[in-house]
Amino acid sequence: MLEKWQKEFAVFVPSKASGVSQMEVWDGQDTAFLDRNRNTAVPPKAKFLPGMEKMFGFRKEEGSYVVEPTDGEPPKQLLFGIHPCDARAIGIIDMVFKDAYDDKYYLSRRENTVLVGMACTSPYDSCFCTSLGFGPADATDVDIMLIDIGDALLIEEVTEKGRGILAGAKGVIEATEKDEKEAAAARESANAKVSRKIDTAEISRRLPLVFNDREFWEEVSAKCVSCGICTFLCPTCYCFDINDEMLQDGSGARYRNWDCCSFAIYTRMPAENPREEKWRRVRQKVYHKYLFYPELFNVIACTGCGRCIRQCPVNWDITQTLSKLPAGSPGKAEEKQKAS
Amino acid sequence: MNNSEPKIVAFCCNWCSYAGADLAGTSRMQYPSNLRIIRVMCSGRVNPVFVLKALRVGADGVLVLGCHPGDCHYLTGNYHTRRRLSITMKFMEYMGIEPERIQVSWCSASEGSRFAEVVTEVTADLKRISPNRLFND
Amino acid sequence: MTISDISHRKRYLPEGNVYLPHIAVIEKIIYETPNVKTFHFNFKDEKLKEEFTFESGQFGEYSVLGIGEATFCISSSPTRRDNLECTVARVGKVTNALHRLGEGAEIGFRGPFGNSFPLDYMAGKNLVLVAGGIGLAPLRSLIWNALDNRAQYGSIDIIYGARTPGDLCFKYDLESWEKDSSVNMTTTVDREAPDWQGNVGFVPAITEKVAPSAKNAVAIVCGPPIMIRFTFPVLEKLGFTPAQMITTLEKRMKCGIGKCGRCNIGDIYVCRDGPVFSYEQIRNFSSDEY
Amino acid sequence: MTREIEKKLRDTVRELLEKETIDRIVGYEAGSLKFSTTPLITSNKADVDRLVINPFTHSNLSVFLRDLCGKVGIVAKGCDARSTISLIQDRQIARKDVFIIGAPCDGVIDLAKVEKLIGLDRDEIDDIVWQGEKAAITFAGSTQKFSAKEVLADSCLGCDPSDFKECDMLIGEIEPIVGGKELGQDRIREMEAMAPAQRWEFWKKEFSRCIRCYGCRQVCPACFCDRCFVEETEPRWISPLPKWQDNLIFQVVRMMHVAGRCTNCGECERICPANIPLGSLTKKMEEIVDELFQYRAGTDKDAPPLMAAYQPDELEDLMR
Repeated sequence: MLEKWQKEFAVFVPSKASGVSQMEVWDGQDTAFLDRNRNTAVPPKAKFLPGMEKMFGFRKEEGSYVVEPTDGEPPKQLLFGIHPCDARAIGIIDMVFKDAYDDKYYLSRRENTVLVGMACTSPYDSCFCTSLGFGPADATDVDIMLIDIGDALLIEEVTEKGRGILAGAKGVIEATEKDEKEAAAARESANAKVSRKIDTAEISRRLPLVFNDREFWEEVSAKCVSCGICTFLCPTCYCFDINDEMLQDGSGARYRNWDCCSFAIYTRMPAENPREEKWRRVRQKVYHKYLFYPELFNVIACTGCGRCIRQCPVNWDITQTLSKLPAGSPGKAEEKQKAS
Repeated sequence: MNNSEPKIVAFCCNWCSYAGADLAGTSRMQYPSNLRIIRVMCSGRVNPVFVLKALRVGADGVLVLGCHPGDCHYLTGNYHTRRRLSITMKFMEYMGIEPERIQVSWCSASEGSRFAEVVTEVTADLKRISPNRLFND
Repeated sequence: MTISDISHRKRYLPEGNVYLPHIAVIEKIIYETPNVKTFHFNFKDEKLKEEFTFESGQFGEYSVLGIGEATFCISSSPTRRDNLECTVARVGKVTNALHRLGEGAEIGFRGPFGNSFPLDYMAGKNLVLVAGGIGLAPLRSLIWNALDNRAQYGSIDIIYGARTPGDLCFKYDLESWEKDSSVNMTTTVDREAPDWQGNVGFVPAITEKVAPSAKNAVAIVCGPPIMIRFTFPVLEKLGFTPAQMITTLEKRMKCGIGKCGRCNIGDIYVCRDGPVFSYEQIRNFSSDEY
Repeated sequence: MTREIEKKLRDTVRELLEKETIDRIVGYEAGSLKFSTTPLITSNKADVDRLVINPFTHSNLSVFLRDLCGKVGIVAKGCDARSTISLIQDRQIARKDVFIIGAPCDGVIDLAKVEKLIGLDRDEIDDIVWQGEKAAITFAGSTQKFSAKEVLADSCLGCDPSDFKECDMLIGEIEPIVGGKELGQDRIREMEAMAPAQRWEFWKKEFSRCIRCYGCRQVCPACFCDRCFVEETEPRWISPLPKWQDNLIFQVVRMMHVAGRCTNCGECERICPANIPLGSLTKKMEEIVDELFQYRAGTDKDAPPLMAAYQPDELEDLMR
């Protein structure tokens, strides 16, 4: 099946070939990812919002600048073995890039991509997706979904696109009732394996109350070292920076690259910086995911993939911070609201 | 051996080696024209990133020239240069850069001939190795 | 009616790929202060030159290609269409590069972005415009806009201050507003200076002294954050309600369209939802990070 | 054994806080994941009972010292104590403001190495304990033993406990490290056996994975500049874009900036999300510094920083 798809798409699969586990072009042989299906370190968002992306080139012609848009459609790609959390995350950041102004770069890549989801059967101990409204084996924002039922893979068609790539595929047989049952069992057992929990309802209730609790934020942020690991590896973090490069001949290009709210320089202006202090940056990160994003798009910008917990140099654990939120202590926010 | 003319970026201190270069020029001494001189107030100003940036943007070699040890206009600047760039040279060799590409030497204001000599030698060194393609994609 | 009621009205919206800059030519450069220049520019593309419109308070993303992009408001008035103007203080990489450019040089422009001053809301009212330093730039667009439609507004009070007489921007405009009998103009500098005959004192203090009436008035405040923070309470004392006070906020921006993430104050993105806000809105922000 | 030491540590720290010898403590507590620890920064005596000492105390806690006010007690492994001394040499903190509590360290276990060794991720391992000189790892229902060299962090293999010279108090004994100084040099020798062009190709490949999260810089106690050279814009020394060329220059220049400060604690390598073998660079830099100047970072609080000192007649053989 992969081989068939390879003719039409650039097929990406989870791989460690480069030295770090991420989505890589399938070499046509390796199928280790089918047997050992653990989530990649670098999230698949990198295939829509690359760490570095050329926006346009420019050159000088007779003393005058000419802007050269990056031409053509991005290549058609198929991402195989996307975990539900990462697929959900793609669905979440779609909203930003569609909001108000279309982001052509992101959306064109997105349109040219087929997502083949793979149920996650061995979540990490840092995973907490079940707290965010879906399980490790649920079909979220994918085109087709695969579930390992022992001797075969059960395929769920989810979208039109998904149906399209299955058409004419050999070796696909109608699922029996037994298969369906096994899939349901697999789903259940996967759900049970996710042991970390957060209470999103309680979090949404408490967050507005503790915004100005500086003491709390200083305490929880104390051990953060302000690196960019959690955000760069977060499947729902989409912030970027824009930078120009120039060659000696006066031509050059503009690129965008990942940026991160943990860096003090991120919001620094000549006169002042609204988030110079570390606790403000940590607070921003938590609030953006759990309060501001829901206010804008009605969905929490976190899918519980656990990467930020796994990869953090100091084990700064967002679930711990969220569960430690002071309960309804009337902070300044409330007073402020009362006052107005 | 290659036939192309190497491009060399030379950081010369204001007080000795830049004056040395001047003297070499006014005395009409012959030396290769491969040099692009950048004057710094003291060789101690040269941060390793200057050297790497020069190589990054296409210099084939970098030559740092300061006053002779003990003669620094700022008394100790070149001692610090010496420590800093010794580490740079050793470390870059470990990374895989040819040792010829980063060189440090001393030259006083009165040593026009020495200046010409050093430049000639460094140019010859760099002609012996291939042009800098280290940072090509 | 408050600002938030005014939806994005029909206006020129960049089409196609909003990240692509339009090439514009710098036609004239005015030295405002040792650190500030005003650039008069026009699009190279004749069609765009014709079609482009904006409103007072909107901003653009200006690039020096190969160096980068920076955000400034458009400091000219939409009623004067000869060219566009932006006023730039030299503070960083891009602004330094801009200052190095000469007349005839080309820059990139993306925009216009953001909301604008609520002209409908201000119509028929007295305008109190309080500005400090380069903060006069967005207000200048509004002032000329109002002066060109003078009949639509009541009295116009301008209170403008800078650190020293040399730091006053738009001296040519200040002169003409001073001469204009329909404008009540007050200029001040922070400290005594040789040859300075005018007011001395910080903008909030001078505002208190001038004491513009709050009756049927709108106050628009723009300047360094510290000035804004001290001016609001003064205006409140003078009887202005938070809804009557308007400002424009400045944040580090990259994309200009609410995607790159850095200009948020709570769930507000200054580039997309602002930069013009009423004090009432700001006061209700969940964040104190404005 | 560990439990006993933990008790001693907790009692000691409690006493120090009670007597107000220190205002706050920076130590380790159990992390939220298997085999993890996390920094515990507190001035509250009640939190003291959470302090732990185990083979997973990876972080170099001295990175927090510059930001903390008052007199700070730090639970320090050998390398952390040296980093602390190095900060004192650089006048980043004052000796009187820090109370170094030396913790016994047999080396920290490198979980990435363990994962590679057994082909499982850390959360799938049941237990890791020292049994004599061997690490007993229980996974998938059975226990296997591995030598110290196989499981210890590379930076620990080259650790010389005699470099650990200054602390205010020692909890337990300094035990000789398992392994030896030369063990840590293996991969440097391997690298040097390659031709220069091959080495360059190697680093080119490694640095093409770098995502510029600056994790290495942020966890490094020696990287204390308020403004890093990569953030300079006038002039812009390197591009902020994650191109391998600029990634490489960033790291190389960072190495040079921390020469004589870096104690080879191994944090940058451990936390690198792109798995770039930075330890090979820190180790080499340590070796160069040792060879050229017979200098070991953070061994003498009264010595001037390496790059601020000089000998009138040194290194002339390296000059043209």
